[in-house]
Amino acid sequence: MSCRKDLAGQLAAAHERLGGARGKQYWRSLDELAETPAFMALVHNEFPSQASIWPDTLSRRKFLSLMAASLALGGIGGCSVKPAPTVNIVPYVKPPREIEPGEPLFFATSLTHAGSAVGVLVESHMGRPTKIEGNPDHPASRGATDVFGQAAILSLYDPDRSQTVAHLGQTRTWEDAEAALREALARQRDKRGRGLRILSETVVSPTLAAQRDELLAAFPDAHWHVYEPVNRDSMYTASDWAFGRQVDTHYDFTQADVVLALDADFMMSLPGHLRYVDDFLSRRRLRQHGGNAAKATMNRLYAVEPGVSCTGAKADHRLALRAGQIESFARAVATACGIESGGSVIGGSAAGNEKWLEAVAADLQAHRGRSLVLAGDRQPPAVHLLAHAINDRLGNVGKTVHYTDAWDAGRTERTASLKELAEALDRGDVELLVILGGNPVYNAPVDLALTEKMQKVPLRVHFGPYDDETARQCHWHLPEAHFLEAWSDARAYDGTQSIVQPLIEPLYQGRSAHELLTLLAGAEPTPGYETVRRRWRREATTEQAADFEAFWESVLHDGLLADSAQPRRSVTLADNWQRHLGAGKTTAEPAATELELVFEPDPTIYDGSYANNGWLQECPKPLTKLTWDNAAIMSPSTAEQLGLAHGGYAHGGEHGGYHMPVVELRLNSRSVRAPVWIMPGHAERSITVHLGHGRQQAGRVGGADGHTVGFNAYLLRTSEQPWFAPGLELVPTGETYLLAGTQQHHLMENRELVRSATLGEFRDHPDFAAEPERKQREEQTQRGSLAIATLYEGFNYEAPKHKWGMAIDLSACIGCNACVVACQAENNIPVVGKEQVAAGREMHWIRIDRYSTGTAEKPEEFYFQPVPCMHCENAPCEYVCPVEATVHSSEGLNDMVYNRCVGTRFCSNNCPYKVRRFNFFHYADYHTPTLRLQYNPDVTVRSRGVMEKCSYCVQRIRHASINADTEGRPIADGEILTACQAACPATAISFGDINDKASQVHAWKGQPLNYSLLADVNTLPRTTYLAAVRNPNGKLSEE
Amino acid sequence: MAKTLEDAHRDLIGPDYTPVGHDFASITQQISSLVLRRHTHPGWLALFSLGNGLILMFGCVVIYLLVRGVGIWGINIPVGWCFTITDFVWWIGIGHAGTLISAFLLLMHQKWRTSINRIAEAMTIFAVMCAGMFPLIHLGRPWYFYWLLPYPNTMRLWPQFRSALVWDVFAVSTYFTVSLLFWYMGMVPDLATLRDRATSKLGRVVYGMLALGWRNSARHWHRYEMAYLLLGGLATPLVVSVHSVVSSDFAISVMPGWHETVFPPYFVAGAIFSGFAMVIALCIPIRHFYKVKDLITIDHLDVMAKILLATCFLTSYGYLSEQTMSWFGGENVEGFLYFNRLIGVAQYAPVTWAIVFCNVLAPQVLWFRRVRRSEVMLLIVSVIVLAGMWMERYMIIASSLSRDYLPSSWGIFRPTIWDILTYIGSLGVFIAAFLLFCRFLPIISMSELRAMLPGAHGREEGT
Amino acid sequence: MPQIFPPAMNIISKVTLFGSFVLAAFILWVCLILVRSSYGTGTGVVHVQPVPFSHEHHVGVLGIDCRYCHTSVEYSSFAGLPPTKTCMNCHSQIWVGSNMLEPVRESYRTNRSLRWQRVYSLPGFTYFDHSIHVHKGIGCSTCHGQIDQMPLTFQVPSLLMEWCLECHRNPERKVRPREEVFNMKYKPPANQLELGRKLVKEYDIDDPATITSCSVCHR
Amino acid sequence: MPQTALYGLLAEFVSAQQILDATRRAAEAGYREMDAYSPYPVEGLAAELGLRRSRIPSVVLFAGLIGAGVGFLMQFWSMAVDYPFNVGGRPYNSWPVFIPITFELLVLIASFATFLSMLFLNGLPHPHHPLFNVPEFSRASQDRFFLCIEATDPLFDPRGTAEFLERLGPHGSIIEVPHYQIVEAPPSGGELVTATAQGPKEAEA
Repeated sequence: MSCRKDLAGQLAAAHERLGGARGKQYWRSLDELAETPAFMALVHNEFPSQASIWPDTLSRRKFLSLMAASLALGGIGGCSVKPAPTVNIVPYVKPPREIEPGEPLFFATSLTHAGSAVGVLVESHMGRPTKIEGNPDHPASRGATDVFGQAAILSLYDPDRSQTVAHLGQTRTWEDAEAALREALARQRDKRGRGLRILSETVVSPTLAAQRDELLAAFPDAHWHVYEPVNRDSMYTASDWAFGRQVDTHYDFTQADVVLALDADFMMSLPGHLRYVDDFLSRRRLRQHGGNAAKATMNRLYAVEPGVSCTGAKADHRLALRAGQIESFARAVATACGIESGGSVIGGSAAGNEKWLEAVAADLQAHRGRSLVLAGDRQPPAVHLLAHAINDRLGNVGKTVHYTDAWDAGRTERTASLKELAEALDRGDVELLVILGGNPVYNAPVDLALTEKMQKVPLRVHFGPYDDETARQCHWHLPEAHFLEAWSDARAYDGTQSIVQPLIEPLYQGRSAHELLTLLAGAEPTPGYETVRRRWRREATTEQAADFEAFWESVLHDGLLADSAQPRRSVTLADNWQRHLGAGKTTAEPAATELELVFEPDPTIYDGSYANNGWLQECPKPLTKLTWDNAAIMSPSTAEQLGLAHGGYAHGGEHGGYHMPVVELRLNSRSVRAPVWIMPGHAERSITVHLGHGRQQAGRVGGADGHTVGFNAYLLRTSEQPWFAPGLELVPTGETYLLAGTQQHHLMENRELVRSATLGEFRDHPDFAAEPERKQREEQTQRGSLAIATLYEGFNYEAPKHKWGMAIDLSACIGCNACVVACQAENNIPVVGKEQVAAGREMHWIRIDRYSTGTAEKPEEFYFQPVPCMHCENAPCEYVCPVEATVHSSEGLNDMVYNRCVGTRFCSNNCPYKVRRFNFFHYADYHTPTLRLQYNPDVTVRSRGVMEKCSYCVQRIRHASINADTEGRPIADGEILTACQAACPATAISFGDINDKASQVHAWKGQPLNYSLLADVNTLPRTTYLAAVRNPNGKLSEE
Repeated sequence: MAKTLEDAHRDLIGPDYTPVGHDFASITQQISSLVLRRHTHPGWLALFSLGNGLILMFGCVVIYLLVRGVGIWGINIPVGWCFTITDFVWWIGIGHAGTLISAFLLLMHQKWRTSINRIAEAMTIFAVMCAGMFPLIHLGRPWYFYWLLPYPNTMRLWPQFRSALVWDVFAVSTYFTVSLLFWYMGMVPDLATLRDRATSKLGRVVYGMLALGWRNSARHWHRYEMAYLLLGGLATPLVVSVHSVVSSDFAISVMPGWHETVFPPYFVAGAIFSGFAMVIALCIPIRHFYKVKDLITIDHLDVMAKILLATCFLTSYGYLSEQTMSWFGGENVEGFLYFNRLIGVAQYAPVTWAIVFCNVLAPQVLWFRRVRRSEVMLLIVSVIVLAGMWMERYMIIASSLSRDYLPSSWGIFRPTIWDILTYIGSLGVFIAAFLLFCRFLPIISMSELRAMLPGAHGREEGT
Repeated sequence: MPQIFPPAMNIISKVTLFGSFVLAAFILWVCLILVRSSYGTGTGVVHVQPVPFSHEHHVGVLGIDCRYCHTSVEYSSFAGLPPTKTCMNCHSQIWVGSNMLEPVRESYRTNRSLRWQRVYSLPGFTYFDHSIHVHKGIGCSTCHGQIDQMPLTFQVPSLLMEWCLECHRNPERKVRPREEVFNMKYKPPANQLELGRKLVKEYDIDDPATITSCSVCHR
Repeated sequence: MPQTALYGLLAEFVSAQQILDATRRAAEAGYREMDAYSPYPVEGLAAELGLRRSRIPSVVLFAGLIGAGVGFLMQFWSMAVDYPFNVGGRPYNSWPVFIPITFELLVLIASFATFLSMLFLNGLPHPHHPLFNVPEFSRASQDRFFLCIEATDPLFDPRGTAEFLERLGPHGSIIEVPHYQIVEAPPSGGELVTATAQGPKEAEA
């Protein structure tokens, strides 16, 4: 769009100014700029002016200078002590349209994760993208985002992204690369591309798919392989077996009363999970029943899984089975549902769960057509097949389960495709290998020995965002542009066509895949914009084409093409489907004694592609609360048996560092060393490891030149057993390794922190949550105790216009951490690194506490409790501050004034919720120019020795109230969304004006479920919680 | 062994704090010569350079602190305070004995204060000096400390007077000033003596300046005594208030293990406890090296030991009441904390039991007269008590914070080398300062001793 | 010979002893004055600008409205600084030859921005919003002084927090009718307080307690 | 030798009892402008000199009240009047928490008042004084007691007063205290010379 074009011009000019230098040089010159005396003085200024907070150099005025094409860090003088500072201020030469200085703009685009697109809105401050929100109109988002979406903005500014074309490590230009490629392609064209192989990740972009087909048309004998380490092979195999065609399975949780998840973490990992969470919870939100508890209904979720996933943690009943046992469990369910599936009992170590099984089967059958069985991508095809069969038998198909033609059908078998390539490489008949994205050298199945085989290829080209392990194995490395820098399009999980539009000119030399493909196709390199637009024009229906410009603008505005989802297709179960359950096609039940190794994509850095993202590395894993590492995760009793136990998980568990024993994991003659982590609730004799760690060439954050983060679990992963494997040997090494976790203690020590009840109990006593306080008050009045007496009269918050408050629904929270990262992005929260986290100094303003009931050895239920600042009306932090650095605003905000803080830390000591965070060191990054571009100009960047904490996103409150005021209208409810609230896929957070009787937060706080955390400390928190309610099966719960 | 004549005499007429076998001249001679003698004892030099070495190290630590930030210490969230505040409370506590001895015992007309009050007051001054440093450096950015002082700034902001930290600023600075006045005022007549006996020009000028032209006029003595008494009267409640204020750094909070009404008396008792331990620990070597056993007699040590024992019980009562309250209070969080203190092996239980040994059990040996009159034993006991009281403050601060309301944020404190060096450095400051005092000022009040001699106030003619 | 000091010492010593208190007070007073001086605040300092732009000429003489250049002052926190294009609107016709304006033309030619020296610079932790002040009837001249009479622009108020508070504590003293906001000639009427109270009510300006809350300006 | 050169006559005594008796008899003899000097406060000596109870206590009380008042008002004004903040829901005037500082300031101001008023009333600091011209007098801060009848006393008469002092049985002879130190002995200044000459001898004795 025009404004961006103008900015493009500006930045182009910037590059000009830097002596036409780009890439590495460009960076050198930036560093030089960063070494200007003013800057150094500032960075090392130990005695700055009013406060040692660096005046946020990325504020509006600061950014002007940047946009105006000067990267000389103007305005830095703003912090010299005396005399009064002089600051540069730099206007545009020609004002770009649409940009209103100081006011943020939002653009709709989409980001691709795990093979499908999620629509997002990107906040741009004068051409500088700073924050990603979900796109409410997008079916895969509905306004929500996950940690990956929130953290994507950081990777845009990642200084470690590859900045230049490189040949054998030497800096080159695109022209050189083009020349080399043309020459090689010319040779291939003669032999119809026999020697040409292309390896890409899942092709999500229709335009790219079209370009692919054109390319293959031009080179008939060339091959295009697709590989991703985290793939859905077994699902597609199963759909082949079941229906004789490749279909995508979609679930409609809004229609399901009973859900059985077979190792399927649909809340966190399935494509479309954001949507699924919303749908699933739409059947559980008791708050929508208002006071009428008697009528309250909920769906019921059964989960069977080896490790503890968010889905399992939210389940009403969770059964911990080893991954290898789940198939036989599925068979048993099928049999119980009257399906001839062979093997009607749960064998081996799963014995003793018959009661559970019967209850589930009964419940499923009692809800024919309103039940749902899902199989996880980690499970073998047989389990998916059984799931299809059960859904079919229960008449769920077409009601809770829908099928669509697989997007890009026929190209879905990832591992097989890579195998082919490996063989071709081995045969040596590959002459030109182009790797489009992905990092196969790092994450390909180890048994394929891809790296060695690659060496036989005379010309290897890698196109990707990072100069990573794969790039190091290729002759040419071509930098790929970030999705916020390039034009493209993508398909959502349901096939909805979404647009990907850039918000900023590429910071480095990156180009988009589209541009590269035009090059491969031999055409003159055309801008991605043209390619994408051309295809959309081609695909446009007649009425769209009639006024294409308008159509195009609307697509850009919405970020998607409405109703472009794949059409549903009715499929019938092949009558001979059972034969696929025969021997060979199924996994053998692991022997009771042997250990099982289970692979899992990392909850925060996924398959390793996010390894260089500090926010994600430091984001605690939802259940283990580990940061900066992966580990061999096992249950307490398994650890006990292996002699690896430590008391940390149960009593006196510390948040911070823990020295854990290191073991060697041996699986068919391969081995890695891994620290142990103990996770109550994990299946016995089963050990989960997260993929994606141990990167060698990720970057300064994720591991490079010798230092790695965690261990590389891919080294044990084969194409035969991609997800779990029995026969694991575990050898203690006697060493220990420091792991940094933000929470270890699992139990609540019978303090009513998370208050919970079953649906039944809730129906009988809707106000159970307030019970403890009521009892206390009664006792006090009986004893005539003075506990309520005070010398002081309270403040009146009804008088001021607003009374800000927050309510958090614990029934809804799935513990996904989206709020944590969103807050980090919004509020310029620094990354402190593993050592500091281990020292108990992480900086997250909102954290998600994870508790379990029962015993640590045998936990029953898991609960998540997001804890931001409570903004207490009787704030204990305030009256102990000697300098009024934290006081109450008249609207009830617990203000934190960084520039007044002298750092006594008394407030944090006296905070019962421990939500305050302290800059023990100089955490904020003032050195890396690109990272400073990411900072939110409306939030002060805190410096050393200053306390900070959740502010209820006061910058958003101020912005909204000023806008409302200037427009002479009241602030509408929902006009202010805090960052955490906006990101939450579960809509578990509500924020607003409690004085506004019509506001959502007022309604929530009116719920009988509403209670205050640590109410007996009489802090009168403004953040309250809605108690968690579960819907267990009576048959199972009575024992 | 055969009793010395002195012992026999004491057995007959009970403890006697008057300097035996002295007259005006000899007292003057003995004490002032300690200051006025030309040569300096090598032992003094050795100790002094040790102190300065520690100060040097302390300086380096502080500079590193200012450059890097408070992160160099082991503190974290939840334990935002630890060693520095522990040291602060410990030093302040030690400071209390001095003023108490001089002021409170003055009001009580206790004779035995006379020989030791000067030493005790000096100790107070230096202890409070050391204490005062810690709140400053624990900020990590001490150059903002002045924001805690009320002055008309351009932000129109004032200190937040509800915060116990601001109370500290006023309490500690007042305490320091008043102690200093008291100490100096008590010293003026002795300074006059030194002025008159000094042989070097420099000595005469310096002591002359400090003596303010004191000439022992009866009219001056008249007002002087009144003023001294009044200062004592003001200082006594001050002592009590200061540690009560310090204790409210914790008592006004809502943290389990901090939020306790017993704290003020409990802290004051502990303060006197550690203070007397320090006085004893200082008196014993001084008796030796300065050969003033006849002025600071064994009876002085004996009576101080008795006070040590008494305050030991006050302190123990504090421990007891804390535990009982936590058990019978029925406060879940509180109860957990105290139980955890006793059994949390991975955390603070070892410290707890060490405290019980040092502060409750060890002093019990003072029941025995033989122990009270044995310098070695006394020295050992008082050092144990000093260590114990440091650990007590450490325990109160660290363990309470590490086990507060939300189990999710529990975390223990692990000291770093910098924590320890900071503490040791402050010891250096104290040692050096105290040695300077011993060398250049009269360590025992001559004028007051004179007043205690037989016939000092007439009668007993013809001795 | 015991007598150590000359008679004069009696006076000297007394004076030093009792005078030290006075001295301390005096030093404090000097510091307080210094931080408020123009040395500390930069008040009245004229910065060297790439082009000696005269508000006196453009506003005072030519009577150009503030909003012609500071376009976003009414709806953005940032008043806006005129892009070179705005200058060239006129200066492509008039004064085309003047050397004084060469930097402007050069900027326009080369597409490189003019680098002005900021005159009013607040510390970064202070968030000021023009739109709301303009909207609530605070005139330009209230903070920027008689800028229409400034050949070269300089900072008029101290920009110290105490200065902000003067107005935030009693807005009625400074608020003026909205239509007068951009009027440089505006003089507060005799009944300013009375008018002020009326306008405060009319413009719905929050009570002092609210607009002196920290988070209003510091985030 | 002019009268003005004489500050007073000084008699030296060795015991507290002697100085007490001497002072009493001098007072009975009607001398008022006199002062006794002792190396420590001798009980009753002030009474013999007819000193009234000192005014210091009232000064201190007054100062203390000032301190407390200033202390409380400072806190009240800054917390409740000048920039009232809602701090943890506490009222602007949270008087109970203002008490500690009020008390501390009471003590601080009162203590200063005590010390300074003592100095002021005693006319200290006063490093130069005629008495310091007398070598013997240096023992006033060590082991000797002195009675000095000053020249300004109406009954003072150099010869008569000297004789009167002699009758009190001083240790050694009566010493004339000159206003100004005589550096070298004038030809006809017998007394003074002896006075200064005696000094060392006495000291050695």
